[in-house]
Amino acid sequence: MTTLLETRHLEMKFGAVYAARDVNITINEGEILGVIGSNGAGKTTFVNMVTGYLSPTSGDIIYRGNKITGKATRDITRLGICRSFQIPQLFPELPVLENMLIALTIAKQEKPSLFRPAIDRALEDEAHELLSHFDIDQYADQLIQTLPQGVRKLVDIAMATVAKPDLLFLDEPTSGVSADEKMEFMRVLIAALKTTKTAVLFIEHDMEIVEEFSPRCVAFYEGTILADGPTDEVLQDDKVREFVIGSEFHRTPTDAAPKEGAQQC
Amino acid sequence: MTKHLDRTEIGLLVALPLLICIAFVLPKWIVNYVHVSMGTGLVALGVMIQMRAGLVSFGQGLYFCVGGYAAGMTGKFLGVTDFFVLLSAGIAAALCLSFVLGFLLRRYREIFYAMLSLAISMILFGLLSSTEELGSTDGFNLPTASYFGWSPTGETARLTLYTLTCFIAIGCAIALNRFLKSRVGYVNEAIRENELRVEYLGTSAHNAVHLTYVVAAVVSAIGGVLWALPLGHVDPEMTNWTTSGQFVFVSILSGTGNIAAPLIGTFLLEIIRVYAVELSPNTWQLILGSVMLFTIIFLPKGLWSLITSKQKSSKKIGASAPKPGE
Amino acid sequence: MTKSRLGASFGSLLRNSTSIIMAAGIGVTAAFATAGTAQAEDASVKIGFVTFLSGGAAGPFGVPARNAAELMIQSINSGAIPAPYGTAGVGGAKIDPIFVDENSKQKNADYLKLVEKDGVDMVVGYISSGSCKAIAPEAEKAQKLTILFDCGTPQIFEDIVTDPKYTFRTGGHATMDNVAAARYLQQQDVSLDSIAGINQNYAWGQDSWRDFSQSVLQLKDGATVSTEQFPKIYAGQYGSEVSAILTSKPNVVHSSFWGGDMEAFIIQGSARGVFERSKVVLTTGETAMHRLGGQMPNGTVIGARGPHGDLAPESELNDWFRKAYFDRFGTLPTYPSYKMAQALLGVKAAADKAGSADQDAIIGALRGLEWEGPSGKVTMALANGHQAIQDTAYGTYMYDKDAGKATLVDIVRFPAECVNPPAGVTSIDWIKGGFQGAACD
Amino acid sequence: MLTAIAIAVDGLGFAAWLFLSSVGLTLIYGVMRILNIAHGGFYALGAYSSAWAIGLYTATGSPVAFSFLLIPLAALIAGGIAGLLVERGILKFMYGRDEVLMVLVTYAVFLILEDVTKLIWGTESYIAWQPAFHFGTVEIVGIPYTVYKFLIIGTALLVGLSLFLVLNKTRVGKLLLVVIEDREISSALGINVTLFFSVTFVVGAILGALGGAITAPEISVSPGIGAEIIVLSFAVIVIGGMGSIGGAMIGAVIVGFARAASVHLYPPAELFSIYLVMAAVLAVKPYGLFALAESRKI
Repeated sequence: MTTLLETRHLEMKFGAVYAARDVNITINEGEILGVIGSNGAGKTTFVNMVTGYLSPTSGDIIYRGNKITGKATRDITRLGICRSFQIPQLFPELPVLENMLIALTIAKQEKPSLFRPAIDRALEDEAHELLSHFDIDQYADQLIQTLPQGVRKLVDIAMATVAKPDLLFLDEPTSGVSADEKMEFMRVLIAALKTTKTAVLFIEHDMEIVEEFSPRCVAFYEGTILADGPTDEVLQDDKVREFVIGSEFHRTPTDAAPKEGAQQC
Repeated sequence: MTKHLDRTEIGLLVALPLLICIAFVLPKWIVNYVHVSMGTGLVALGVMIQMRAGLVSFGQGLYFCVGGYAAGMTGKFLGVTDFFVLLSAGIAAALCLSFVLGFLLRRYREIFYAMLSLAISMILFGLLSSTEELGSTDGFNLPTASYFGWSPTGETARLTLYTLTCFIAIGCAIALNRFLKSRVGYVNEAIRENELRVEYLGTSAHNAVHLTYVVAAVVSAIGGVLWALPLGHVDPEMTNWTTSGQFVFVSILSGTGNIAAPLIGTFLLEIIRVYAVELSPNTWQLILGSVMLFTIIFLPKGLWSLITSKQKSSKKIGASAPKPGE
Repeated sequence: MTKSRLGASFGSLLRNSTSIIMAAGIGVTAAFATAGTAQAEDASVKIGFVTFLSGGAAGPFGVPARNAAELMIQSINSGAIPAPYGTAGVGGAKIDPIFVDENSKQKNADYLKLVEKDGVDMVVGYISSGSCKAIAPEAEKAQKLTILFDCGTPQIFEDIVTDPKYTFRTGGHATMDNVAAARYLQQQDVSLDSIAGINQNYAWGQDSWRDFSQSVLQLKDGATVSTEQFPKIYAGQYGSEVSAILTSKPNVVHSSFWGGDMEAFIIQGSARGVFERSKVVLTTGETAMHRLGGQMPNGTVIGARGPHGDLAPESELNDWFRKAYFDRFGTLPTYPSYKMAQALLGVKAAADKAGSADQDAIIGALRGLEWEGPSGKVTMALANGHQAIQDTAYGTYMYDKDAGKATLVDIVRFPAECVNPPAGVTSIDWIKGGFQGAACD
Repeated sequence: MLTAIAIAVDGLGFAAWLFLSSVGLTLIYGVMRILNIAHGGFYALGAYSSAWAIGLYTATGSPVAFSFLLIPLAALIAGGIAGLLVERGILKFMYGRDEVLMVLVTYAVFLILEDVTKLIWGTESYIAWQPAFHFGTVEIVGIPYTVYKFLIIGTALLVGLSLFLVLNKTRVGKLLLVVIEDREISSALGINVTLFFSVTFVVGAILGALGGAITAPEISVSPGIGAEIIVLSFAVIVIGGMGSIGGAMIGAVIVGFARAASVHLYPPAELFSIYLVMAAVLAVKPYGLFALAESRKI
């Protein structure tokens, strides 16, 4: 298997607080990887750093053998790393279809013309097809702001896939999706993503989903990696059981620290 | 195929001969308001395309003024009277200035974009107001335009200029309609809605804003030239914040839904003002303010929404999928 | 498919345009309606009056001018003015006025609307020099008699319209205000060693200061400029400027401030002793003297942009005008009122002379005309008989505390030929050339 | 040295007036996110009513000392009534609308207020110099300054301090800070946001009127003064950071000193000194000196 992404000693400091410390993760092509950890453990910070939203205090991010540390978000996207968001980042006053069309227009790296219509029949068909993949084509004409959270999550993820990324980060894809729909939701999602050879890293709080969909799992705690390995082993790890899975139900004071709280949402 | 011309563009093309015809049908004074409204309307268009990206320029008068002054100075100091040279001078000046200033402004959003554009336009206002060579606040007069060596006078000159203005204004409107539907146009919509996502989709919001700023500047400068030539006069009031403010108000009142809206809105507002002044020369601002207030309360999406809401209801019956961007 | 889409587009376009076309239609019908009524009456002459009715220039200039217009129209129509203006109407026709706010972004379009839609026979107005510069060529193009009654820039007939046919200006231009101010100070033996200026940073202020300072430099060898302040128009707060003037210790402070700016400067300057430490000359001070009363420091040199207001010579006409104005509006007329009255009397004199209110008749008679206004003789001497010249005067302010009355003392009159450049010479060349050809008794 | 002292005193005097004239604007923006152009209208109303009241009062020949009371009183009544009418009568129906649209609404209100002012007081200017002259002058390095100027500086400090204390030391103030921080959360917490909006708007209007009322004795109150103050106070609060009271104070001081310096050192630049400063500050600090913290999106 070829290494797609590798981080070396990644560190992120907000004032005196470490949001990430010595984070070393390797992701291979086509791999599916679940990330667990309590709120404020540094999961989103990790994604933010790799996708260029945050510049790490120190450490390196290597993508396909090239250093991408500190590059702009848009450049990283063009290299084939995309992401979805915990809170969907969409164009709320526009219909779903137009959201997708904008994403598609931007993703086409053709020479842009100032005065040629960017959108034609073919592009619309492509957008509808993408929406069908995620089973949300019936919402195509509705405004984002009128949609339920679950559909928004799917649109958000669908938008992240239009550029046909090699590596896709999903930040809590099932948050906001009701408990009994979560499994079905993930099934649709993973099925849609499996059609391509995309490597997927998803952040998840529900251990059942992690067990079901990802063969490998990484556990974060207070900015560091607690465990990294096959999912069943990680979930059995004592430290993981104590600090991650256990703490899902009672927040420690550090978790409520405002800096990190703001970081999460 | 209609693939290349959307409804708005067909409408504009149909409007062109009608617009030219009214010069022969309607009384001269109304034609005159139509004429100057095309100039200021283009500036409102410039404001409107920036508004599509969520950016409100409170200093668009800057390019209105740059266009007018560049044309005027070309006439005054180089003795050129050719319409197309004067127009090119206005465009070139706006292009250069906006390209440079764009590097600064593209970093700003919301009220800060508004205030910074205002500050820059007011600096120009200050500079022009204290330049006696350019007539200070009184400004200076422009020559009567000639066309490739042909120098019409009197009524012929007026009609020639009017016809050309119609062509250029409609041409600009169609070009801008295309611009709004181009890739950059869609990126702008996306910037207005969620700039973070735009960056994550892999394109530079800064570049799109910069480009839009330049396009808006050029169209405003064209407006400035087209406004100044029939008037034969420019003064720094063109870049004063009150002038820029009016452009913003026209764009909001007309609505950003359609490219024709600001052009029509400019003219309508002008006519409302004329009648308000006639009705009550001492308190016309009160009437204008009330009209604006009622428009905003009852038509928050601008006057154009009167038209689109009608369309939507009729469309429901046809049950065709709404085309995006129309 | 193409066709049907096109058809649909047309249909919707037409439907959608209905409201717009209707709105425009209403406008057009209204336009024709008013134009029709205007043509029906022929014993009247319709005059468009354009002055500031809103904004900062309305209070000191626009409204007093409009008031004077209203008074004069009524008096002319009823024949209530003393001789030689005792006949009713202008050339037998009654004046039918229409007032327009000069505070507009589309001055030219508004002008054309007056001419085309309202069908006025002439336009009287324009206070700001910027307006005049824009309107003068428009008037020539529209071939409509247009009388500029107040604006001050000398450029109108020097650069803008060098061969006027339809444009007249019945007031003197600003050069004479400042030349006369300099001459007055010299005659009153005020030291001119060091002068300071505080003028608004726009054409009027810049021109005024340039004319005044250049005149002083001509009149007094070795005069120096201690500070030149150019605050923004309508700034209102002059604390820093007053400090700068006080620290530079000039003998004379010149200001062409007008309206609220001037009054604010008088209050802030007098409170801090500017008027005691230096001789202050206010070229438009007359508009404020009755309003400020005791608040205007004694000894201030005051002008009225011509021999208007308290500087006007005594005459039956002047007495009538002051009384009629005071009776009607409760205040004494200031120079904008005088200038408006002067313009309308000029029109009346010309029309009466020609015996007709016809445009060509008035133009023919007004060219080179000499008539008596409330402030004395006016002659259309310059620019082919299209630009008036007039004597001017300056005086020194004195407030009679017991009577509670403001007066002017040491009034000096300057003949028109003394403070105006001769025909064909631009103002600034004339001043810098040492006032060649000035005839000052 | 003389010039430096003069610049300092003049700058401070100008800054005090600027602060009083713009603090209401920044308060309203901070709490309601409305860039209130009608602020200029409130300023003019305050100036007119104070000049008018002082004129009526001094005409009776009563002691001038009491006329000082008329200034805050005029601001309170004029600003209070107008603010309440505008908020209850118009803005109330507009909350939640687009920020830009609100600018337009307040512009329309401003146009209406301009003409209403003209209908009430006419186009003649009003002069009420008595308070400005009452205490005479003090000399600083040989330049006389009116004592009234220092009263304005004192008032500005007092207003700034009171606002600081109210916002930071009282319960209501702290709740208001919560509203400023996050409107949605505060209404979820059961804070009556609508009431806060009403009160803030009226207080902002009164402060705007106070700016006009307190400077009325120094100037000639005439039509158009409201329009002048709008852009000036926008510049001040943009420099300081929109919505920040402390920022408005710093912004006022910066603009005040910049203007005084240009008057003393290079007068022709006075016309655009303020905009130059604004452009310079924004080029370095894009969101003003004390921008309100934006909560992170992701």
